[in-house]
Amino acid sequence: MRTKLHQVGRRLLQALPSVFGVVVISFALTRALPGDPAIYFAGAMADKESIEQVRIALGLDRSWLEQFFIYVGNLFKGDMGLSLSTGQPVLQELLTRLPASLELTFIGLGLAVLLAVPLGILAATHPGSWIDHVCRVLVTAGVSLPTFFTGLFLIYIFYYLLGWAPSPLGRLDILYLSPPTVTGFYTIDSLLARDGETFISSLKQLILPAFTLGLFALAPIARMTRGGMLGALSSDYVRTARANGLARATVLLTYAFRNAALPLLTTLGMVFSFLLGANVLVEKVFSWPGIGSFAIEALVASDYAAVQGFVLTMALLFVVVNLTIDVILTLTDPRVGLDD
Amino acid sequence: MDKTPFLNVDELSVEFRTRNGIVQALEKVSLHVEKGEVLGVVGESGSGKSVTAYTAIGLLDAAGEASHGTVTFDGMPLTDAREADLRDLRGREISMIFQNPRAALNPIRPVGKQIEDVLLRHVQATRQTARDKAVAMLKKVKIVEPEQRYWSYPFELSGGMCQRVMIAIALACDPRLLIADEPTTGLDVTTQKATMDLIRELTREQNMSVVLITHDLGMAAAYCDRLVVMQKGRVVESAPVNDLFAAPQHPYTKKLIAASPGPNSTLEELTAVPDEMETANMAQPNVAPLPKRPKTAEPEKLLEVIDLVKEFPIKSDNVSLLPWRNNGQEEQAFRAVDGISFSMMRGESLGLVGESGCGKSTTSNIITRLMDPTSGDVIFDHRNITTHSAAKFARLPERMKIQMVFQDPTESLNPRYSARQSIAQPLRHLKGLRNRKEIATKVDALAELVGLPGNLLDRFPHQLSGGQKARVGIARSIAVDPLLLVLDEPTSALDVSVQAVVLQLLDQLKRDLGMSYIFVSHDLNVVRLLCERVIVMNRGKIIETGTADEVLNNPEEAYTKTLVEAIPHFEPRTEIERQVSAL
Amino acid sequence: MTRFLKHFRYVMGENPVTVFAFSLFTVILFMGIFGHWIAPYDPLATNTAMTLKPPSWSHPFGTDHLGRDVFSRVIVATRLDLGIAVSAVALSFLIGSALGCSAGFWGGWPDRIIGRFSDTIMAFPLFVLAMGIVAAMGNSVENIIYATAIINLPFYIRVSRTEASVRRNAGYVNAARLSGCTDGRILATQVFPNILPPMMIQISLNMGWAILNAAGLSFIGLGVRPPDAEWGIMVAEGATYIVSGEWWLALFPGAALMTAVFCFNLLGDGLRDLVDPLRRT
Amino acid sequence: MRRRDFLKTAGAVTGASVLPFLKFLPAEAAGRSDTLVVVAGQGINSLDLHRKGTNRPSYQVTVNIYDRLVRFGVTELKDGSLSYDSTKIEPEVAESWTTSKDGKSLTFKISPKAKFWDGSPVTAHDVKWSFDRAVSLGGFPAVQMKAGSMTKPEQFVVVDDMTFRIDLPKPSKLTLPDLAVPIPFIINSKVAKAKATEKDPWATEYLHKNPAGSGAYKIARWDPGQQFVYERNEDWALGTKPGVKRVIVREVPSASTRRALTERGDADLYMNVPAKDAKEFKEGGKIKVSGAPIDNCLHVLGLNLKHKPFDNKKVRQAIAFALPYKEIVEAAAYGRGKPMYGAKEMTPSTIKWPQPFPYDTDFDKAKALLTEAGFGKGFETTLSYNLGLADWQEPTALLIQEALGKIGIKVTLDKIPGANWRTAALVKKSLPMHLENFGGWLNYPDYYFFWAYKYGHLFNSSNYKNPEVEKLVDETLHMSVEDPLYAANVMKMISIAFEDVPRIPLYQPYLDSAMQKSVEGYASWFHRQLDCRTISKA
Repeated sequence: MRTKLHQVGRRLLQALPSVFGVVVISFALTRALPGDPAIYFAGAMADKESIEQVRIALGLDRSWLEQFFIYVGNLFKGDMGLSLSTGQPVLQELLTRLPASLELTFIGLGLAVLLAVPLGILAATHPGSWIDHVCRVLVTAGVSLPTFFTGLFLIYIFYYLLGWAPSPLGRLDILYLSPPTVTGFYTIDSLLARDGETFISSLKQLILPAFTLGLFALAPIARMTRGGMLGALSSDYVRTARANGLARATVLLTYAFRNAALPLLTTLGMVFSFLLGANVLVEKVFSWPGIGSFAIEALVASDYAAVQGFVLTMALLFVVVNLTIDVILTLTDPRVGLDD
Repeated sequence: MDKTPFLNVDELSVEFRTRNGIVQALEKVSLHVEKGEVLGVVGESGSGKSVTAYTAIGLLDAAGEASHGTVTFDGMPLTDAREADLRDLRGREISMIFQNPRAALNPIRPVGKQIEDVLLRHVQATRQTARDKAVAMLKKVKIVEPEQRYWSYPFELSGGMCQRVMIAIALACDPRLLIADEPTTGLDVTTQKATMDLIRELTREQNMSVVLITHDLGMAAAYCDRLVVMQKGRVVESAPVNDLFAAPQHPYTKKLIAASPGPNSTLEELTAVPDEMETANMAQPNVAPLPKRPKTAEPEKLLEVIDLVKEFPIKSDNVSLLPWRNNGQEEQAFRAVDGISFSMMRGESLGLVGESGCGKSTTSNIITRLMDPTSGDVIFDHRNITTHSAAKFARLPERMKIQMVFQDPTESLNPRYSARQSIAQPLRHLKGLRNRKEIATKVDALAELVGLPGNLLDRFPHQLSGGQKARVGIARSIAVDPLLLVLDEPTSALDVSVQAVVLQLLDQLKRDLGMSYIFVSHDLNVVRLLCERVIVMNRGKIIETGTADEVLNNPEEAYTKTLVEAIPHFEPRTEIERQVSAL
Repeated sequence: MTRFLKHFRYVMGENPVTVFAFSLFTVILFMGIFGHWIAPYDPLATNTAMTLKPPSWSHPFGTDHLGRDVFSRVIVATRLDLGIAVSAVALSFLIGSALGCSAGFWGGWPDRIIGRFSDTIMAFPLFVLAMGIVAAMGNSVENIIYATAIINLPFYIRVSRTEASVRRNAGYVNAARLSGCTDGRILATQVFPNILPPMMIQISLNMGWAILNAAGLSFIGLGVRPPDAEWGIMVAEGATYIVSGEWWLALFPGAALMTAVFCFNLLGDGLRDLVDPLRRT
Repeated sequence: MRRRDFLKTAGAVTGASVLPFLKFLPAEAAGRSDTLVVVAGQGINSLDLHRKGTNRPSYQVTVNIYDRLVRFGVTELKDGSLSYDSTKIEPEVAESWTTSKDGKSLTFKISPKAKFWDGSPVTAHDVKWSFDRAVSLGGFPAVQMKAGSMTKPEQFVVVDDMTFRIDLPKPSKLTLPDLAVPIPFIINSKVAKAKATEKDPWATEYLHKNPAGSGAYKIARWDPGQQFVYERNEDWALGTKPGVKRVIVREVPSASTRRALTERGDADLYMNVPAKDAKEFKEGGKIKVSGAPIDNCLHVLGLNLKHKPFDNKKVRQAIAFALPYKEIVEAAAYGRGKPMYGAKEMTPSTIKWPQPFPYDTDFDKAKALLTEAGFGKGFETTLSYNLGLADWQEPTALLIQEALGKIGIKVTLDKIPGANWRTAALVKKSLPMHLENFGGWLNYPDYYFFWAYKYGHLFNSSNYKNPEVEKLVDETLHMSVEDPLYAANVMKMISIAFEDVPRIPLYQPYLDSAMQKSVEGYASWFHRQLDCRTISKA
């Protein structure tokens, strides 16, 4: 266990250079964005003088290098700066918005897993058959549409035409107020507050965006499940299990799927990070108050502090997700830690 | 006992659907096993031994189908049985153990649990007793500290231990029939023997019937009562073991017996019976179109290895969290080659023998300069070739003089290169030939030299048989007339009959071209055929050196002795006598 | 060549989905090459008398808000989309596999640096990185291609790195060393061609992804410049018309886009089988 | 430990934005006769208009929760919809005011009915502090105050608690109307001063999130990026009591979702409807559309004189003759724009502004002018437009591109993201050809010319420089409308604009808002924001 702890620690250290890289690149990238933040910040009709005042106030008159060190210094103090477009500290924005994105992504990923894993197993148990082909075509169709298009179409059909879905207005219907914040996940918070109505409402709001997002994750998960299961099913140990007359379910689940699940877990980590990034468009379509929609607006508005903060948060999340996956892997796979 | 045999396979035919249409894997195969009998099924790869076993217990994969014939077990028909019934039968009545035991165990499940799975499935134990029973089984297969090993994962156990676990799983429910499919392939010779002895001991105890599937005639001879010889999906001969060896009836059996090298056989004997399959489309490797190298009058030192050491760093988990500190003083290293020295003469053949992990392959890789030694020198043809790094060596003229034949002919050929391209590669890069015609002529000549029919030259590796691939590999290695050819287990992936032909080819080439060989192998019997002198290695050190016959017949060191003894021989009579005396 | 054709026929025969994908690809390719001649109208010509007309015989896909013929625009857009997908993927494939192969083959510090580099890119939210790059460099087709190529890089680096490190000590690589090949040559002739089959899957996935990416960029206004016809921007613009009932504006380009992405994604297995020598008879 | 910190911060965030008196929206709000749900594309980013970086949607907060000394009256238009009346100035916090004889000082009598939310009366001290703040903080507020000739705190004098005086360097017709724009709102200075710090003497940090006013509405809740809620101030006595108790303004970035919400009746009011939706709502008949042409506002094509060949008047005129005006009004404005082309005479006959320019689509004339200017073979240029306004600018740009192609001018389109737009178009003024949409808050032609035709001024993105215009604008800007010279000067200005066309007007846009039939009393305002005080629901 000690060595496993060490491994986790080492992974953390290994992630540091990438996080630093992200800080540098995002800094450089946001400086390269067109538009002068001072002009934007000074507001409409500001004259030259007030623009200069703003420039100095924001520290934009200093050299890039100086700005960078100030930025990094502030980061260590937990200060990500102020978002120009929303007027809130970036950190606070991200903290309120992150749970929204995470909740959406989790549910989307959960939906995808629920659908894709059985499909993948089904395909793997009938390789080359029409079932296999149908599964492949189905999940591929899922990734073939731009998410915003799927989202808008779903809204059009299920909200506008049929009226089944609630209005696509973010996390709760207009009439509900957010439950007292504990985790920031409305579904969990409303349950904690024993507020069934809000829970149902927040769940209803989640369905369409989560489905839109999940569609996108079907293909990689199903593909990975299928591949892993095919490998496991043709492996020697499954043959052993079958030769020993173990029940079909035991062979399929305890022997084959558990082994196939390990690489799948890594894929899930990747897919999660990917979805977290990809849901920017879904958030925009569904007026979801997550960090993705925040980032889009920030980027279009050249709101550099917000963009940097967002990118950094995502990078940290990426590291955390991968680390979590690593930890789960080390806990479930006895072999991990021997090689590498 | 009733009249129908215990396990009866009657005119069984199996077909596989493949991309090239339907392939007949078994053609009316009939065999039977009596109670308490050990039946050996021998044959080379592709002969249908395993397919027979798989079909019998219903493990055939989806592409295969039993098209004809029946299999009955204790009177119960298996070919038409429902999958559910078969499932009840497997592990309970009929068990199977496989080759490559480490892969055959679930890598992420403690071995004890895997034994329990079987026990619980066949209601041989309750949840409460399963653990104890599993531990008892581990004990039974002579695993030390069974309580601790119960929680071990396959990767934590050695190959031999894994095979013991496999045996424990297979025998957990006291089945009446055990099918062992090449149970010792991939294990070291000494482990092989221990494993087989264990199987024999346990099955005899229960008076179990055993089907031993093997390609190794020696092993079959040592452990079986009766043998069935299979070839291309057909049973060609079936006889009690001593009859079979004393008077083989079928030509294929004769060829097999002849091709299996024994302690006293000679190269000529190995191929005494011609192989119709290989010869059918293969030219005889008799012409020698290359000019013979004039033999130097006095023997001259070709290679001298001085105090060679190769260390590999061990990746320990105990490194400090700070990356710049983990390369501190206490870095651990594993010495794969631990200060060995030897020399060889021009024209000599030297055998390098040892079990896996003894450092023989590392040594040969250093000599061929594919790897840099940690310390020590290799003097080749009066020049120290270790002064250049492996990466730079490719461009030195010495590169041409040391060539190598690899262990796995499949893996050593670029799957995207045709045979011709593979053989031409050294010609282009080492000899600098550019002219297409010239290269083509040269490649044709080489192919002829190694007995590879010209029409195969444009095929890709996966379209060639194992023997043909081996020939391509050899042709490639001799293309630039090397002085020294390092043969790294060149025949270990080949069937015996093919091995025999390849060995003979190598011998002929050596004589014709005057090359020197370093022959790396785990099989003393094979080494003996080709080499005058043998070096036995163990754990990176040289244990014993001497002429091949000396080492094989009169080993001095204890290790060499066990090594020699572990090789299954087939001298059926003496074997029977031994068994009788044992009883 | 005949051998390739035979192999091609075989691969097709193996998998009906692949046949479907390849026929679709042929159609798309045809449109990409001859689209400008097939299109019944000038894709850029506006006609304010004919705005937002639903599909009819004269305009099978209807007209857009400026009276342009959607059918012609969808057809003509094929070339641009195909161009974006192919060039973005080609770029990242070439650079990524070169970097990844070297990293996997030699190991050591180049490996570490390349590894860190790809980790860093991976740690970015990729779509936002693409947005950032396009926003910073300006929204032109080239920049969309560069941005797409950059965010795809780490995938190629990863795949090729793993595959190359598996093969660095393969028998045939050692054999090539013995044949006097330098490392560079080995990398180019022995390692690289053999990692093509697994890369093919990646390529096909990324082709589709490149188009989706361009579409996403268009949706937030960072896509191809008007008036050029491009599916993504047409869907993005059309999407705002769905609610007002002008469904054809988004549906047809959306269907074209989906077909193309779908086709690229399905193409992967077939492509892999085509370049895999082991599948050759 | 990290987790707990995280939770604490997250809790604090929502806590800060929710004022104590409202924890839950009552469930019966479902009936909603007293609740108005508004959907908007962009959310507010501050509750303080004086703060730097405050965005346009935030202006409405100031309008609804603060009071000013005076306000514009509301009038009914011909089509029955309501609009502000630029000619009518009504009392708000000031119950009356007088102008000195020389016109250089305005004295306001503060109404005793004006009470801040905390119950304290609004005094002249509060007004002075607020006005001082508006001119001191710089940026947009200072600029807007300057338009009313208010630049220094010394100009604001507390005569007594309930009397307030503004001193002007010279009389100006713009001062009084400028007091009715959102900027000079009155803050509860006692509350604000208590929160002021040495570094932040104007309490910008506090007022950014915590309003302290006297207005008809209070902010009940603000979830940045999602919504904010107005709650009626029951004690407000400076006008008719607002008809709606609660207003929820929800941020919905996607325009089609806004439309869907409105059509399905989930939203009561949809401000700033794109022209196409407005037209279709109108045709559909289910949704009420209230809209009027925006005063003093034009959508124009700007030609930058610093870029050749736009320095050539003939080229500009040629382009003005080549623009597809009719198509633009039809396809880009969907008819929701007042045509600004096709006047018969090169000299204006009225001082009405905006008025049609004497140009119409005439390719022959355009071609002839171009040849005359020496560009018979045409030239290449770039037409830039603002991504944020793509809904009308993109189709317009495409139509212009095509039309100019017909007279040999090859146009490349360049879409510029919103943030960069201001920099490129207005501050650096570096775009050769671009679309622009300036509208002046104060409804005087000279005010428009001041911003858009005077060299160096913000909205003169064409770098137009004409000494005569400079002189005319300076003379006219503060001149009373009754002044006999006024009409002549304005006429002169307009005729120069006709002749020189640095800005080619395309049409005068409408401000359209869509609402359920139950919504009454909606008025459109020059600031294009929602003023919920007049609204009621049936």
